[in-house]
Amino acid sequence: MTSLRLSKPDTDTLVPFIGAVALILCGSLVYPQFLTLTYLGQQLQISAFLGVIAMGATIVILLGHIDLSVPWVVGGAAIMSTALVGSGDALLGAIAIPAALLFGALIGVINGFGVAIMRIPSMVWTLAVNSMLLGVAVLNTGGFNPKGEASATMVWMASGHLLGLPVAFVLWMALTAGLTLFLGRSGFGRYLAAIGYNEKATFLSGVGTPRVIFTAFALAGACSALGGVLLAGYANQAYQSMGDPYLLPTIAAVVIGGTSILGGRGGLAGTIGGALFITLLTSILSVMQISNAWRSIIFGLIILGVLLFQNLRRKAAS
Amino acid sequence: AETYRPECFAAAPGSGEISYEAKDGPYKIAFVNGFAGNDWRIQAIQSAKAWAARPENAAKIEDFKVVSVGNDSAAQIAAIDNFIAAGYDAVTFIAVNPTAFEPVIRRAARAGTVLVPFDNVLDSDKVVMVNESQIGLGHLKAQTVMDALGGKAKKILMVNGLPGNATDRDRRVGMMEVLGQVEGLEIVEVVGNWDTGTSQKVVSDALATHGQFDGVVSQHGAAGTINAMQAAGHPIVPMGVDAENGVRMLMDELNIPGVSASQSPALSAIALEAAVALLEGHTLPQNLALPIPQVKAEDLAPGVNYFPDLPKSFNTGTGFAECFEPFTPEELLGQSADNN
Amino acid sequence: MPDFLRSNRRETIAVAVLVLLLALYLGTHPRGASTYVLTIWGNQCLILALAAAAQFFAVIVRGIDLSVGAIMALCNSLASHVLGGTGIDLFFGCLLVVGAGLLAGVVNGLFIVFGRIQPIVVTLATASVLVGLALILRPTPGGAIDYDLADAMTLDLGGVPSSLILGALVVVAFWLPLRRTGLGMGLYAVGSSEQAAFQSGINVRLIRIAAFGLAGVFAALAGLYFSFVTTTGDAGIAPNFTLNSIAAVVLGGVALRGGVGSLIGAMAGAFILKTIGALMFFSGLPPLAQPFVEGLILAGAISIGGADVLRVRNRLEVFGR
Amino acid sequence: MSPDQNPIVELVGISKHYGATAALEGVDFACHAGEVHAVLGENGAGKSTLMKLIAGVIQPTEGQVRVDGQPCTLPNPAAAVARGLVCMFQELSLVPDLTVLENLMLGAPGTGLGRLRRDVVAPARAVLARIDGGHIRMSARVADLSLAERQQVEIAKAITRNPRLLILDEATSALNASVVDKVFAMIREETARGIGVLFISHRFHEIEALADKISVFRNGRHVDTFRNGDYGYGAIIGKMVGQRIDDLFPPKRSTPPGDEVLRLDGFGWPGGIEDVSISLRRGAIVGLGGLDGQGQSRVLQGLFGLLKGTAGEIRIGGNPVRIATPEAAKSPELGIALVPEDRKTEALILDQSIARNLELAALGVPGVAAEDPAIYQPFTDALELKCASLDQPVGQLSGGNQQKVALAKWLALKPRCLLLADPTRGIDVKTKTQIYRLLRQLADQGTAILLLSTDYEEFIHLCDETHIFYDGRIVRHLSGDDVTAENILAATMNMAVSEASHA
Ligand SMILES: Nc1ncnc2c1ncn2[C@@H]1O[C@H](COP(=O)(O)OP(=O)(O)OP(=O)(O)O)[C@@H](O)[C@H]1O
Ligand SMILES: Nc1ncnc2c1ncn2[C@@H]1O[C@H](COP(=O)(O)OP(=O)(O)OP(=O)(O)O)[C@@H](O)[C@H]1O
Ligand SMILES: [Mg+2]
Ligand SMILES: [Mg+2]
Repeated sequence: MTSLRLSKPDTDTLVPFIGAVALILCGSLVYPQFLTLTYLGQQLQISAFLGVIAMGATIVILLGHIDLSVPWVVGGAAIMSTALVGSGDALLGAIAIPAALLFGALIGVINGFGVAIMRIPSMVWTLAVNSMLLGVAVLNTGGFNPKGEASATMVWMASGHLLGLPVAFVLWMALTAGLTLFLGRSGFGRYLAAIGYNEKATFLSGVGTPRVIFTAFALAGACSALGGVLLAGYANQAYQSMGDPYLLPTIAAVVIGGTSILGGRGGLAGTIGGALFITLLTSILSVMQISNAWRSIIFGLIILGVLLFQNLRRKAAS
Repeated sequence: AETYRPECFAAAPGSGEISYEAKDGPYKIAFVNGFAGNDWRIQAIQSAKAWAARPENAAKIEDFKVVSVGNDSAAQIAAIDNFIAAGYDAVTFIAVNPTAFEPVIRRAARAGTVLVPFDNVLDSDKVVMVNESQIGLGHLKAQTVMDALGGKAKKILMVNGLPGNATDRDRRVGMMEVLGQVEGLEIVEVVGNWDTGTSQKVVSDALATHGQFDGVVSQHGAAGTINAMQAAGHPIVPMGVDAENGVRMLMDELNIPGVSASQSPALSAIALEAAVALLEGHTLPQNLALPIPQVKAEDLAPGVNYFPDLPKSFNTGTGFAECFEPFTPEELLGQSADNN
Repeated sequence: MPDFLRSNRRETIAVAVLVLLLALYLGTHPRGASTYVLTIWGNQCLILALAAAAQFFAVIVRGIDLSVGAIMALCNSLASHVLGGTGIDLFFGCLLVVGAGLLAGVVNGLFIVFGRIQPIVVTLATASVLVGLALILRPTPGGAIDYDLADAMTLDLGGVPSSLILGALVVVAFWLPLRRTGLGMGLYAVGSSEQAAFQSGINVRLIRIAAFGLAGVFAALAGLYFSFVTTTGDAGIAPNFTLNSIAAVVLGGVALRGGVGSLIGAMAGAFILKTIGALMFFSGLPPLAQPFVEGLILAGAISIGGADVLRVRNRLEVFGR
Repeated sequence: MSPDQNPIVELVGISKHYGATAALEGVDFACHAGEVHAVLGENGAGKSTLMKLIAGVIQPTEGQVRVDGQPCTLPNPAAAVARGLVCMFQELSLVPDLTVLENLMLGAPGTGLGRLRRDVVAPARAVLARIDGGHIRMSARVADLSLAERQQVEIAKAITRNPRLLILDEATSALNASVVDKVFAMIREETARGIGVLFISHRFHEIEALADKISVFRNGRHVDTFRNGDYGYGAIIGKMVGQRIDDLFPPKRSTPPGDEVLRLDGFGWPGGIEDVSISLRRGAIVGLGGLDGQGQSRVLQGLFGLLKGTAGEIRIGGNPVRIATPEAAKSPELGIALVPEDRKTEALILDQSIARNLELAALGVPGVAAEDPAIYQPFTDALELKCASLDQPVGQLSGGNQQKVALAKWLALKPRCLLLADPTRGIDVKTKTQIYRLLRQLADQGTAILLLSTDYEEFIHLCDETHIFYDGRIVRHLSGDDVTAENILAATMNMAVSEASHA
């Protein structure tokens, strides 16, 4: 009788990290500046914004769902936190970040409700929630909008440095570590994967699957909201549709990180690589001064290439 | 009351003229917006509502509808067709796709509906179009920066807008008109998508890889551009930037030389003004070139041309003095959502 | 016919919702029900309906196609180059455009089947490539479509909007016959249970490639019809249609887990979605409140389809529905 | 036709390896026209693998397949069907979202991607009518059918494909004895017409009744082939498992059952069950019998918190309780466990490892060290789970071994009340005896067991008492000497009641 072991970490996880290093090395042939600490630090900082959001998305994708409300949770959290800070009230300013996170979690609960209770496919329900959030944001600007402003804490979180590393990056790593620990320790991670593979069997194993789904979406919402807070701190302001550029890259980062879009397989560690890879790819294509059309084509082809590589390697391995 | 002010309707160079048979008011007018989810568009809607709420205008209007159809030119065509079908006297709109309206113009002409596109205007000579000169806007920013540099520069950073968009193309053309003349100039272009966060990222990357620039010309989203430069410790250099409230705050605070100029959302009100003038039988230039609302860095003044108490995403271009008393921020922001 | 209603319940709901919304729309329209109003309505609805049809073929085999909008953009851009001529040129132009869509769809299918990558991810990446290609064809909007052809496709025939005739044609001349073939049934089988389909002797790979090929063809048709409505080319239309096509198929009762639903439902879903938007025109709602109300109606319409889970008495029945 | 002419299918030196696992190893095997050839072997012996090879689902790692004496490859099921090799799989090949009619037409020979032909309907109807499936509507969605009905449709589908060799891989496992008889009668007719039949079943009496020839497989090797009747039961079992098995069932308990653990009073659920009263005592094994779909499984579901709006009362240890979810049911206060009927979709997560599957139910239950393999080991050992390692995905196990995982996962929780839905379906004889022993042992230790079964032997030899269901009600409560095959069968058909009303 063989004994129980923790299964080995998926080597897929390493692919995006290797890809990211390869990107920098190749890029540095044209721009030696890629190898400077400034540039690399900057990339760590910027990928943290995508990374924090993708961290939440990973949880939902592990569950076998998808969260398309990311754009306006990001935007909404940014608007909300800056509005609270900008109100000038010290107390409101102090609760700006927790309030924004709470807002994200609340939207997550609404998402979870549609998915777990109403059994509406997450891909459409979260899309509908997103358009309602857009609607609320638009409606909200119609009235008196307090002057928005990022607090010093928000700016520090997004742009500050700690021990030579960007705070945003440190925060991202710490959260990933914490969340990984939580997923591992609480059994929550097991439930996520189990539901991702087979929700019915998980439910019949006596798991409170609705609770898991609610929690997952709430966590994802809070992560998106944190992303929004960071972005507001980074740009030092909030504006409508500031979350729009994050939806598709988030999904790409999660998938490149080795998490199966169907749920079940994957994890947060891979997403770190995925977010770094996507951020670097975007940045390098931007710096390379190629036309938009070609940027878009090359971006798509490289993503396809990485996925092909991962999948064919996985097939060869099995 | 007479609201027609000819000085408002300056013709773009080479523009023809258009007039329609006068109709008796009050009129039914609609404004068909595209996407609603960004600050500029929201302010354009608010400006339109604020204009219609002013008593002298309200008296001339029987019905005023505003709809947003999203980024779908087919839906926009459908919306305009609907208002034509419903017998509206005039429809103003920001074209989602400026080349898609030839058949709509024909249908409007048949039904006697006056169309007034603005902001993202059409490639057409059959309707009156309200806009600032986009080429002129690009030209202005680049020229101001080059002037500040004494006409000489080695390296300029250009932050472009949304790819594939005619407005982006024209602004870039305007900038290149100036910058292309400068000898030995290296122009580094990045795509900021008219988005503050995106601009900040791409500019950060450009600074890290290209080092220092002598000047910067930036389309919408310049707050991100300035933030990135600050973060990189880039010295203050002359800049041509947009006119968001937050950008002007930064410009004033950091003493950045240059110019802040942009498309004003109040164009929506001018388009309505033009529509009414046309319905009253006035002859207008086919191609209206509104003066570009601009403030030189040295003229920035809080409370006058920017507003520290308002959101940074607020657009400072609240009106055109030639046409009517510019809207006060209160008039725009206080424009509550439910007094349709 | 209890079985018919049972297996087509969601389509039936979709059609009922559509009729209700259309009545509301025509009721608030100052011009009321007329050929003109229905023509305007039908034109914009048919574009999304064709996009939804494209999405349907991907979804029915348990896939999803995030490149629907991108194929439309590519085909629209292409059409604006090749549909300016006359007669036979126009015919071949249309053929070329549809061929481009087919090619794009088949390439998606090949990556999915032989690259063993999930459809959603493949098409996320190919969408980026296709939009790039579209941008090369049309860096900024422009070009022109032959007006006579466009008019023929977007006006009416004896008082009946061309768009509705075309939509009916897709259903009657294509979909209903397809359902009676091994290909049509194979699509459902592969989507419902790949294993069972395979063991029943179905060529799973071929069916899946065919499904994405069909998705490409319909996305091309959507792009083509978009060209007729707007008479011009624009590479920037992609984002708008992809997610809406997914929402449309779900509104039309197509299950995203594959194997359930019909093309009729998918197209009805698209009509619903566009009618919700059109309701705003004369709703008299404050402009800044419109996007919210639109989202609210969308969420409501989606919930109607899901509402019967609340009546489920056996908790196991909610899974995989 | 005589059986000694050329075999329809002949396998020469066939091996099939999955990574390190050898599912088949150097197998020579042939099946002929006009005879029923049974394949025996314990779980994981390689029977399904053999059938899949012949049906074109998988390709051999080594060796040659000959059809009508000609070497050939069968790259996919369509190619096999084209040669007249038609398989009814252990994992059914019906598409759940399509109707019965559509499934019958799907992939019918000669269809391809073209027009579907409806001419399969009449013969399929005739077959269904013969095997008690006449009530199954052509327009019904397969997903809405019970497992037994699905097997009936699957049989009809296979037969209408004009097989020369019909392969039945545990195709009758969910069918009731009376239906099985009818299926056999039909199979006999088919063989008389000259088709060959390959038949897998773990029910020995079925093999005895039907087979002309028997092949035994053990650990992927072909052990022996002989004519039915050449060897006795014991000897065949000996060949199969490599040891003698004397008593399938353990001796019945001697001590009387203890306190009442669970009591159902007037339990009902709209449209499913009505007025069901059952009392379950510590240490008792209570059987739930009846034809398929008469409400037995609903009772189990109701007890496991799966039904909304139930009527009547459930008492656990004398206290009325409300069981809202499986989560509540498994909590230590209630201590109820359900091993569901459909292991593939309900009991297991096929993509996850055995270890992960074992842990899933126990995770988070207070007082249970879910992640300690030692708590499962007694059960996996007792059941002789055959696997490469606990990290192997459950989906790679043979059908019977999957069932063992499904059992072990719940047994480790030491439930107070164990609900089992047909736990021995697809389980080989040897393992069956082990399961029976295990159940008896658990009962002796105080677990109360509610056993839903399609095998009446289990009611006779294992259960202390049995409730027979008909149309959502308990029509007969059998205990002691009343538990006989005749009584069970009669009650199953609701005969006693109808006879009484005629009188
Ligand atoms: N159990 C199954 N269920 C469904 N389809 C299956 C099954 N097994 C095989 N197939 C199908 O049979 C075909 C061959 O599958 P297989 O995995 O043997 O491919 P392969 O030969 O390894 O692939 P490749 O040619 O890419 O190397 C594919 O169409 C596959 O989808
Ligand atoms: N896809 C696979 N990957 C790895 N191992 C497999 C796979 N399929 C089957 N096996 C292994 O091959 C062996 C034979 O399995 P098979 O399904 O043929 O058994 P069986 O005789 O049908 O058993 P049962 O009576 O339980 O159905 C088993 O050990 C099983 O674990
Ligand atoms: Mg088997
Ligand atoms: Mg078996």
